[in-house]
Amino acid sequence: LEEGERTIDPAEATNGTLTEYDAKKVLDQYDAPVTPYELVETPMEAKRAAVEFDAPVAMKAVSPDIVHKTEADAVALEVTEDADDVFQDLVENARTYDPQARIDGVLVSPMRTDGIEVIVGATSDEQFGPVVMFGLGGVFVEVFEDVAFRAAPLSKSDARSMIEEIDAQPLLNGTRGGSSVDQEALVDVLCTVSDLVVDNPVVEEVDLNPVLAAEDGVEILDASILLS
Amino acid sequence: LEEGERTIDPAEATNGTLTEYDAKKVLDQYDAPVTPYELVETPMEAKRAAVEFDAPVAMKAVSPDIVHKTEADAVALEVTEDADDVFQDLVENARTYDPQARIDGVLVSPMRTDGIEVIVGATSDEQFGPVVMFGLGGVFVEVFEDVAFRAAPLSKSDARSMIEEIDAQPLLNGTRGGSSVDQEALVDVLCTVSDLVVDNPVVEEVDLNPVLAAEDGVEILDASILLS
Amino acid sequence: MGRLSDLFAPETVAVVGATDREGAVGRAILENLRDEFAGEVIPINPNRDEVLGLECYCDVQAAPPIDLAVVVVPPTVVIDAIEDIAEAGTDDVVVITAGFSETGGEGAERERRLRELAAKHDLNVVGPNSLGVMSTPSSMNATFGPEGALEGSISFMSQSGAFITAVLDWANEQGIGFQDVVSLGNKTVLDETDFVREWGNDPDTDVIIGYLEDIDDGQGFVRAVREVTDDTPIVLVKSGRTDAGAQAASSHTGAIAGSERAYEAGLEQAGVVRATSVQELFDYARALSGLPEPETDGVAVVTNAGGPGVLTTDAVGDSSLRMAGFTDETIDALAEAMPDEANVYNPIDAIGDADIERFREALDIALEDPNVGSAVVVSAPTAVLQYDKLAEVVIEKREEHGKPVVTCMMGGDRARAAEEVLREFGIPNYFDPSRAVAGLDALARHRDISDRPFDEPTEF
Amino acid sequence: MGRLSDLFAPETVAVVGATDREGAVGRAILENLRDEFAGEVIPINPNRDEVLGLECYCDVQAAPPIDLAVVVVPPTVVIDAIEDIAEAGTDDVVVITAGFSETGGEGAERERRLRELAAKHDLNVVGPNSLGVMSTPSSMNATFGPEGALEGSISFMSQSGAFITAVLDWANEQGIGFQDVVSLGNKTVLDETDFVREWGNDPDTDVIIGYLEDIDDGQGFVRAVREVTDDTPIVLVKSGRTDAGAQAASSHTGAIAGSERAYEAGLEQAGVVRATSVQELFDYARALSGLPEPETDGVAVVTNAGGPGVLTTDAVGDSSLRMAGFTDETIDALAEAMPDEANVYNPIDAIGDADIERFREALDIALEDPNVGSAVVVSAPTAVLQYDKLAEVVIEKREEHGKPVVTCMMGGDRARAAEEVLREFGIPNYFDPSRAVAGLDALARHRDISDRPFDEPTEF
Ligand SMILES: CC(C)(COP(=O)(O)OP(=O)(O)OC[C@H]1O[C@@H](n2cnc3c(N)ncnc32)[C@H](O)[C@@H]1OP(=O)(O)O)[C@@H](O)C(=O)NCCC(=O)NCCS
Ligand SMILES: CC(C)(COP(=O)(O)OP(=O)(O)OC[C@H]1O[C@@H](n2cnc3c(N)ncnc32)[C@H](O)[C@@H]1OP(=O)(O)O)[C@@H](O)C(=O)NCCC(=O)NCCS
Ligand SMILES: [Ca+2]
Ligand SMILES: [Ca+2]
Repeated sequence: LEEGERTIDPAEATNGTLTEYDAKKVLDQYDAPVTPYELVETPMEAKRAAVEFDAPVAMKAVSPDIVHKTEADAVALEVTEDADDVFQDLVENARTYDPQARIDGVLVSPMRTDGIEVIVGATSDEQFGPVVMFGLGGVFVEVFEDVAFRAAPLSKSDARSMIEEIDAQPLLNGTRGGSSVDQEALVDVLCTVSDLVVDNPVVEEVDLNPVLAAEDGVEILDASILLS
Repeated sequence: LEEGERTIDPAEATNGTLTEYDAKKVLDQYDAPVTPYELVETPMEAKRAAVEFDAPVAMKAVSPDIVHKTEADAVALEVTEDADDVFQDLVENARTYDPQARIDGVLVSPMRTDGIEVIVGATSDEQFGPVVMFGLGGVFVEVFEDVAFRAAPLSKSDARSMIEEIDAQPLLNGTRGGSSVDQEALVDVLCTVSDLVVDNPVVEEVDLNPVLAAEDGVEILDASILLS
Repeated sequence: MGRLSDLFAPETVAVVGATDREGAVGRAILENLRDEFAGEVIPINPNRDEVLGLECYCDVQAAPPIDLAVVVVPPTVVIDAIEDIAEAGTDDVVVITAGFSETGGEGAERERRLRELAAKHDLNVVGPNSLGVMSTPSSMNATFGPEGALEGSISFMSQSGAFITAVLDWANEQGIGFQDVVSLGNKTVLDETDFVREWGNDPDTDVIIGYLEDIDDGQGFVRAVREVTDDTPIVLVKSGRTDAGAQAASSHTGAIAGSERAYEAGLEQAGVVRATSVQELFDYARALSGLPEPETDGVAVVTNAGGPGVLTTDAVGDSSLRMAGFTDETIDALAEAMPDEANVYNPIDAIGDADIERFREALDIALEDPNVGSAVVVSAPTAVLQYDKLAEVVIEKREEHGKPVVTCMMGGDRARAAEEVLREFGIPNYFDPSRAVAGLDALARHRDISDRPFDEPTEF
Repeated sequence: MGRLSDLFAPETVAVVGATDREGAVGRAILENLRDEFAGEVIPINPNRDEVLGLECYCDVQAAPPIDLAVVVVPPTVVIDAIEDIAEAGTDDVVVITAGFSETGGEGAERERRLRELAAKHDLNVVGPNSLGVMSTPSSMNATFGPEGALEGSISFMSQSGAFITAVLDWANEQGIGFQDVVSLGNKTVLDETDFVREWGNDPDTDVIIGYLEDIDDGQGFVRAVREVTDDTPIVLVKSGRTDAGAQAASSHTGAIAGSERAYEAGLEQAGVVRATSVQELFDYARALSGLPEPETDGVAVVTNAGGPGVLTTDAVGDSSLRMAGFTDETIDALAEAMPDEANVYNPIDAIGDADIERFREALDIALEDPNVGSAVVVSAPTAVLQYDKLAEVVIEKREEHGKPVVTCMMGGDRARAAEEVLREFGIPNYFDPSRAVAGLDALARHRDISDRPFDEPTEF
């Protein structure tokens, strides 16, 4: 990847939103630690992917027309067997939710649960341009608004200071008996989001939620990118 | 119960600590909402109690000599069958942990999991006398020290203001989709602890942890009382 | 006046250990009393017949009846001296002498004997290790500090004598006056709870302020404050808030540091308005002693200065108050009265060329609005605005509408004269918008304390 | 001096719209310039031959060469007037006239034309809607405010003209001086980023302070601040912090409110020392302009006043600093030098009868300790302590040890004279212990900003 190269083709986006699959492909270009994923187009492929990923897996229907996948009942977690049947259920649910929806397939990923949920995001500010955001998942962002912001482009020390700034920071240090999560890997994810928004002025919002942070690294479980 | 009547016989306490069973009996005198419990002395009694409580049940060995029951492996949760065997395991573990320990039996209670964990306590302050404490369980008290204190005796409005004071208060209002917990029932528990410490100057510390707060009331799951 | 009337309103004061030795504490106290005190001053000293021109008695027995004895003899003879005083029938004693529990060992034993003596004779003892007491209605300055106090309605207790001297020089310059002042010292007998009760019953004390390092009887203090705070707000700096501070406080007066969490809870429960700095203490006290409490939390801001107006709005956002939303009538009336460029929404920006009449109209319209509970007048100096005239307008409108108004007339010399006029009518002027809003906020906090449903504890 | 040398150090200043009409803005500016300005002042007005005794030119073409033009003609003719100025070869223009984008419609169109004109002729334009500019080395007061500024090393920008007038009167009384002062107005051409760069390059500006309601180009501002902040600390009040304040700010100057979270992040990232009140702004600026930065966070407190000493300790506990733990040598030396009743642990309580010599020794020993990065001297007035002498001791020991020292000499009049002496040596005196500690804290915050590893962003 060339420095400053545009990595998003605005033409790819429908409704101004990249599908989870497209968003993850963009992140791959930055070598971001996205949980392995495969877009499958048939029930049999789903079954094979589930085996290859060493089920349980997470499965989600991918459609440029469906933003709220959970609302559409187009998500299945902890799938251990019959991934082919689940494929069909998800596609059917998506169709029922929006008969006009184009459906690209189903995204299959191994299930992950170990680690602390964090949220990494970016929005665009009138005066400061793109601004990167960091917080812990669950009640911390939603209820306590315990988030840190910095204007992009981010240096590594900016990213580190964001992690230090939030009130919930002690939880990342393994205060509750656990061990400290890999904070340098988090720093890299923050810098990746910074690069992504700087390279692509067309990006209005990035939302990596959740990102699972553990002792031995972090993984981006879900991603969405909104274009202006 | 007469107003101001002493409800704790200091002679009952060994090592200055009431057993969980004795602590719960004291709370019963104040009509506090303690989860039902029974002290059983034989495996067969344990089995019967588990059935009567509509298993799963929680089982804990009761000994005036063992303060740290979990450390002694003297606690079993989610017991659905073979409560008699569990009884024997717990007693054996307690014996192994402290061969000299007097063992009063095993406390059986129905399992409870629904609700938000809160902590209600009291300590004694040099200048203010007994001081009542309130906070949310888990990281809120342990990591964020998000607790409210008031000097006993507590009025109901004191107790209400404690609940309003903590940062995590929104969680009790059902911010995360759930419904608001029964805060008046929490007020009553706080006032009960206040009564208890005012009635019994011999009490050095009270720790009701956890107390489960739900929409339709609260329940005290575990209790310990330390005497001076 | 309450139980301690002989302490704050004695007719005769004896200085036991009075001397004219240059630099002696006993001389400083006698001088301070002699210069101003409305009553009689009686020096006691076995070694002198006359001190500073006053007839001196060898002991209290020989002297005329004494209401208040100020004791300034060395520690070795202090207990005997107090015993003599008690036997002569004087109940009120201020002990200046240091060398009690704060020095440990022998001193602690001395303190124990003082406590016994006081109990036996039912003495009201201030100190030991005290700077003394003052009461302005009789111009009594029974301290050895370099400054007396101006008359006012604030009563002031301090666990540090130096805190009193540090503050009085400044308060005199600012025109802040006091009713009674007491240096609590070691609080062997009389403590903060006694003075809360005393001043709570004193109709001439509008506000009680204090600097405390510890509280002797937490539960008693909570009860006392609860009883008086409705009528007489109590503003306290309780130091030793931080771990470092608590350690420092305990080495300072030998105070046993209770847990800050317990203090915080107790003071909140009692209904104390807590301040964390000297400035806040007086900023709050000035508002509480001169102004009524707001009935609603909506604040109106009236200004000729855009930027300071925005800062005031930020300060309101930070406080427990909120910017008032004006009624349509208010907005129409303002639009009618103000020039086109003015902002008629809150904050009202009457713009830079606002003269006194425009301020008068803006303030009048704002205070008329039922959504407005209080107002801040914020001004920058301009060629068309006389601050002393503005002060008159503020006083007039404040009284007319019966709502609290504070000012933030920014500037140096220019603001001083106006400040004096305002002060006479109980209106504090603050240099900084954030302090002005904090003053109003203290009023609202005290209103909430008074409104609190004080249902009885389940048991007491 | 940087790019804007003709703005702050012009030799000739024209007032376009100069008049002697009583009460006119164009008269006030001319008077302010005429009274003090070291260079030449040229009135421009087609309707007059002479204004206030100065020869008046009908237009800029007819006048001698002009470095800086201050424009105070009505909005309808302002664009033409500036075009004339540009064509006459003058690049630096201050536009006082209001009635631009802040009034919408026609005004916005006028502002667009001004921007075009400036781009075409490469003009440095301050304003429009500005109070003007000042620069003290040449005694230039090209504003219509009622007060000039004292000379000093703080440069000051403000998005509110009233903020400047409100502050100057007070600053003059306090003896706080300035290098340059600029009222930014609508920031059509020159904005905060330009002045950060200008003053960052100006060796005579030690500290930049500002009152801002918005920032035009967030990213550019962050870059500019990062480049200069090591040498030249920047202290800002950014108003509109709260929702209510942001709304008020946008109605005040038509500023578009960005999200406060973004501002907070950007200012933090840039390395701005942020203040939330006028008092903090100057408390921080005074410390940053006169004192070195502490090498370690340990603070020593030296006092003759127990209570205020404890309050200072609390304030240290609240700050990012901490109370220094003394070495054994320090404690031994203090025990040797101080009386038995003194506290030789930190805070050093030299007790009430401490004279100047005891303060000298205590401060000397404390500053010698390697664990001590800075010190606060806290004093209450006593009979044995002269504040002016104490000031001399503080100055001597501060310079000898090269560590920052601030004072909190409490009191009114008594403290004023000492304050003046201290000020000359860059040592701020604060009335309140918490403000004194906040001053030291600002030094440490700026040190941390300078120490920050400014690794380049992964991309820029
Ligand atoms: C009380 C204190 C000031 C006395 O110190 P002092 O003035 O040096 O003591 P002296 O021995 O000179 O005694 C004072 C006078 O009392 C006289 N005196 C002694 N015994 C007496 C008695 N029983 N009755 C009356 N007078 C007596 C002495 O003769 C002396 O007078 P003189 O100078 O005319 O001879 C000193 O002990 C002290 O405690 N200082 C600290 C005070 C302080 O800091 N308080 C806390 C403030 S926050
Ligand atoms: C700029 C402003 C002050 C002019 O108002 P004014 O003084 O009433 O305007 P006038 O029409 O009297 O014009 C001023 C002088 O300029 C003269 N003038 C007009 N056109 C001129 C020109 N092209 N060149 C030079 N002078 C000219 C006028 O003849 C008049 O002088 P006179 O009184 O001797 O006849 C006013 O328009 C304004 O903007 N006021 C607000 C300023 C402000 O608040 N700024 C923000 C501060 S934070
Ligand atoms: Ca009263
Ligand atoms: Ca510089």
